[in-house]
Amino acid sequence: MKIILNGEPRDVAVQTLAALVDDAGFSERKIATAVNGDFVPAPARQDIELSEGDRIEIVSPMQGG
Amino acid sequence: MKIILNGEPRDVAVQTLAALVDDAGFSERKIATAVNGDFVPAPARQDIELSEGDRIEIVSPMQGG
Amino acid sequence: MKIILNGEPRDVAVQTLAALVDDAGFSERKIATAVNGDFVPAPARQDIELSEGDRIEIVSPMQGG
Amino acid sequence: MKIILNGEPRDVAVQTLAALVDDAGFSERKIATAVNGDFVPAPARQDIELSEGDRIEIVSPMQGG
Amino acid sequence: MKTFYGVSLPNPLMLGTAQYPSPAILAEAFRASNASVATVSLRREKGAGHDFWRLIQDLGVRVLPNTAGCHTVKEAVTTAQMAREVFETNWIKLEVIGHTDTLQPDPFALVEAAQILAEDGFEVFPYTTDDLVVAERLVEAGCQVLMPWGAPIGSGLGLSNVYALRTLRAHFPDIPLVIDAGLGLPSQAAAAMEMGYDGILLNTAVAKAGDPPAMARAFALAIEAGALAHGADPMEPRDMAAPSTPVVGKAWLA
Amino acid sequence: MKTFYGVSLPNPLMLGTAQYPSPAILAEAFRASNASVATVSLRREKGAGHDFWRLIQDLGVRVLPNTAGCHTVKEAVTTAQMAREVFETNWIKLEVIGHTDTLQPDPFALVEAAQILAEDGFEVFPYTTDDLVVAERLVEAGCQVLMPWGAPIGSGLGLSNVYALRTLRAHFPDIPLVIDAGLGLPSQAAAAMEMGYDGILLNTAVAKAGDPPAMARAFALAIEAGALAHGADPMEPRDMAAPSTPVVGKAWLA
Amino acid sequence: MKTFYGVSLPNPLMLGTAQYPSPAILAEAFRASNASVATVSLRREKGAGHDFWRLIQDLGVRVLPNTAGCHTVKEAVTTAQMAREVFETNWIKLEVIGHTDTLQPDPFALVEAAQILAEDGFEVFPYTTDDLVVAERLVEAGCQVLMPWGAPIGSGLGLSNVYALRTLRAHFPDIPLVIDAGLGLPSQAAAAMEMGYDGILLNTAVAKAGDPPAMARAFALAIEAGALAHGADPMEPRDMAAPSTPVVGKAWLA
Amino acid sequence: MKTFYGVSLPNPLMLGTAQYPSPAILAEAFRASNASVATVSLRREKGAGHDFWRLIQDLGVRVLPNTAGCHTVKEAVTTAQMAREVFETNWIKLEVIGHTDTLQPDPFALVEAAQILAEDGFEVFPYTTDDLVVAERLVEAGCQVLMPWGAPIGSGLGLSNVYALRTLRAHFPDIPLVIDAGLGLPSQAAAAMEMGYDGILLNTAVAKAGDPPAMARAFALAIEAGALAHGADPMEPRDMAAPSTPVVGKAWLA
Repeated sequence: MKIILNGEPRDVAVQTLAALVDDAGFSERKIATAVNGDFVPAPARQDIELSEGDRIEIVSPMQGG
Repeated sequence: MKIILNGEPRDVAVQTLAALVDDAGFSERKIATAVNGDFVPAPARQDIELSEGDRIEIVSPMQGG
Repeated sequence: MKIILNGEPRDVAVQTLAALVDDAGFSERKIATAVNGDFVPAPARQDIELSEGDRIEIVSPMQGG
Repeated sequence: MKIILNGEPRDVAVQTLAALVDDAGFSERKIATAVNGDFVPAPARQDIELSEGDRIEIVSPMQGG
Repeated sequence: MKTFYGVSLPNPLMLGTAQYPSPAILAEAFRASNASVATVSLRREKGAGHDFWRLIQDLGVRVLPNTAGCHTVKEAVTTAQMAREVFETNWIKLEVIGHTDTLQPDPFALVEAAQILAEDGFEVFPYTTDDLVVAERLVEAGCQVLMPWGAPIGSGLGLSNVYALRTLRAHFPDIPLVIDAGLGLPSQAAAAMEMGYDGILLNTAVAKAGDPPAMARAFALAIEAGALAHGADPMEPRDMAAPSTPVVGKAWLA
Repeated sequence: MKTFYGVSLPNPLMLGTAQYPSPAILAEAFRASNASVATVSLRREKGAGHDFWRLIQDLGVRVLPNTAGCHTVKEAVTTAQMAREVFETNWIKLEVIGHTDTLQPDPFALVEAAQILAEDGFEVFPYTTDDLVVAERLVEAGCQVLMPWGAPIGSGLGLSNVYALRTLRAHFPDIPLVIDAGLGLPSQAAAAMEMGYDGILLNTAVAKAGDPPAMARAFALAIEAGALAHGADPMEPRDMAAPSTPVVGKAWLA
Repeated sequence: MKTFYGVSLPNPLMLGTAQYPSPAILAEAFRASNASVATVSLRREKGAGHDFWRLIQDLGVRVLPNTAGCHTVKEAVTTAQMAREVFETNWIKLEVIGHTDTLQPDPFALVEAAQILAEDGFEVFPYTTDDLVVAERLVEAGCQVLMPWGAPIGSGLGLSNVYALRTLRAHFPDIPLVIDAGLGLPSQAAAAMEMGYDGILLNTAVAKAGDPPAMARAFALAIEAGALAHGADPMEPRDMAAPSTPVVGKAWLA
Repeated sequence: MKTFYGVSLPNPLMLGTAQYPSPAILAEAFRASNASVATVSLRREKGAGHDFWRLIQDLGVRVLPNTAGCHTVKEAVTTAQMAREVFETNWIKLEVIGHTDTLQPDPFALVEAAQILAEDGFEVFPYTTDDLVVAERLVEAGCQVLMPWGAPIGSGLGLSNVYALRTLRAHFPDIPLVIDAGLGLPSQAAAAMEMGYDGILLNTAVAKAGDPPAMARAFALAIEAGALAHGADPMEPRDMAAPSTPVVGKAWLA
């Protein structure tokens, strides 16, 4: 299934957002997620089924002013 | 019937806004009218029936910055 | 002999500036002296003969900005 | 005789400042003169004998702010 | 030269009509300054309206009615509608006051009212702040003129935020920009025009001067001066001095 | 109105004659501005002097010769003497430069030269700083006009020290004060006149503008505006706003 | 002393974490200044997030996540929600950019987003303009802190509109006010604190200085100085001079 | 770091000793600020001199006697000679007042007196204007420190002519420059130090504050801040904004 992860097209096998985070190796990381512009809290990730063309954002702490 | 004309309570016999303007002697004057905060164009004044407690404003040109 | 000490007329019996300083009870004080607008160093005071009308200034430390 | 006219060395035959002004073709011009830094009024030019090394300045109106 | 809703004004000075010592002095101030626009208001008729209107008509200038004192969208819109009928013009100086101490515009109500009036066929002259984003909203709402304040109405403080005013000018090269309110001295009006502003709206600084006609004329001259200077491509300021009189050819008089 | 050594000038603008793109543009700048005084200098005759002098005479204005570029009392005095003979006027704009980077006056040499020249019958227009004590010395030396700088010559920075310029004005109510040098924009000239100054002497800001005649006229208008405003008793600026349009009689449209 | 949503900060300096030459220098800047708050952001995870977070935690300061770069209400709200989860704080520095050139806030979107976030339990630190009416709306929306800009982000221009900033202070005596963005020098921060401001938020001026830790400390000292001065009841400035050294008792030495 | 006649001061703040509510508060102000120099004067002995001197000695700071109130060269020279004997120091703050309203220095008498005193072995700290040429004369006369005023003594107006003060700094890179008089707020002192000045001399702004010790400390901190900033190579201000938070990696949340 084709999705867009952090702005880049990806072909993924996983079904849920949680699985995607695992798959991307971020499960241990300090991150937050959004799907198609909506925030998805960590506990809810496993209930989110990915669909073709979803825009997934996985963000982490960065410098800021 | 009791109305409020330009902020002052008035007891009037007239039925319409047009009649009130006449009655107040403003018919020849350069004025505009509003009833309860809504603009009433000159032509429409005769169709406006006054009711108890109406707030009538009759305004004319004045200094401005 | 009449002199002016710190702006006030004084009638003094002493002959020298040193004596005047003593007489005024300033000998132990932290002061400096001038006669008729000229500085007189401490050691020289005893050699300075006072004359009628001399303007003597005896100054000491004061607040300053 | 060698002089300096307006900053440039000149070898001249004339004796007086007046003659120099003529010689330079300035007699009709709106000019003023100085010799060795001192102003020489027009009438006095004929009385000024030039000497070896004199610094002559002949100036005229120019733009100014 | 830019036009105000298709009208080109012979003189970029817009002058208020309030607070003058007398109607005669008001009229004289307009004559002395050749102001091209007079701002007026609507107030409860007490009999004086007629004569005042005659006076204004005799000035032979364009009339720009205002919504002064309105604090809500509804008040401003109704006032604008009444003004259009009385003054027979689509021009409206839209004021929606957001704060009584500063008499500053309420950006939110201002944009909303501007939208309603523009859709209703008004030609809106919004009295606004120097905020670039608010200005963009007003243009989107249909305003073809912007009137940022220089400082609070009647304060005479001049141009409080030159940086913001420059920014506005840079972002709206084609929209007529008028400094409305806050000026106290002609030099401030000249400075605004030197920055490329297209007009100045004044009242208190003229009406409250000791000699209103003289002050009105002073502002008119300063505005013309500033506009001329803006068009004449001024020199760049620089930190070092540079002689004006030529150095070459200086006599050696040591 | 104050006079300059007994001469009242129809226009408080004094204009320099250097750095213009062409003699024609110089002449046009004078016509456009009605400047009443032209500053000129003396330089080594190379043939151009005659035509330039003809040009200046055709302007029909008063001539104010300067001692530009002089760094010593002697240079300045000799130059002044030559200028008096050539230009047939007792007026002299006395410049004694104290520093090459700022072209600022040397207060010491300036006062000394002013004294010598005043005793010799000159009518001295001293180019000075905004220093009050130096100004007093110049007046004691016989100067009946003072010309403090606004900023370094040719910098276009405007009025660097408004406080000092105000102080000068306050202490010399009866002496004509002219801002000489440093202005870049008409609004700065207007501000000086609003402070009560009696004239403005300019060169670079006009000559180096893209359109010198337009800029000359802009300065002339701004100067007139500032003078008018000064005489018209301006309002006092205040921190709080105050409505210009009357509040009484406002309709209740809630 | 005012609190920020119930938290009293030991030091009124809030420091950004971006643009430093190195993480070590960033850490040193915090140590040197004792800044009490660090602003941070969220960006797409590329692996660096973890180490950066460790670094910030080691600073031992409060974290204030921002919504930098968001141009819409939705972007800002979603970013705030993600930030709350990652940084485990209800604090959010709410930025909704209205214009790319000035990076100024969009007052309309800002108020809307502030309302949504406040209702959702966030403690909003809004990056806003110096507009009084917008400030009132933010307070009505639930903001208990206001952060007006001094000048555009990263410009280093200082306090562009001192008048407006004073007005804000006067109208919100009990709300903590923080100058956010635009400062370039410590003297500007001191001036803001002298006006009674409660804090300063900085980044570029420190990170882009030649010596960021020294500049960070300089700002911290200036902020402390300004706060002390505000509390110490400064003298009123006056136009006339007044001798500090007593005149009485001066010797007569003529 | 520059020395003052070979003496390096631990703290660039020089504090006056006049106008305090009480001697105790004076002492507290010195303790709170760690000022390194105390200015003092000489007045006709009326008995108070001894205790005052004891108080000053207990401060454990360097003493800088002044010639305050002197209007002539002779008065100033005699006062300096008396001061050297009483205070046992070659340091003298040379004031020769040129005008009673502004208390500004008399440049002519100042240079003359400086020359006499320098030749007599004094180490002269001249209270001067911001005039570059006068400053050069003072250096030629033997002054190895310059103390230009910021504004008139006791006015609290701050730095009236930043341009001139920058020029002085640029022309005397190796001479210690101290702002003497006219400051009212710490931010002004910080700004002077940011320009590269080497010290600040104050009295009224501290002594007349509601809380002199707090204000003294505020100035000391601001001075340290300004000096640090000057050494830390500040960013250049710019007209356009620039994001501090990185743009790259921002999530797409539309």
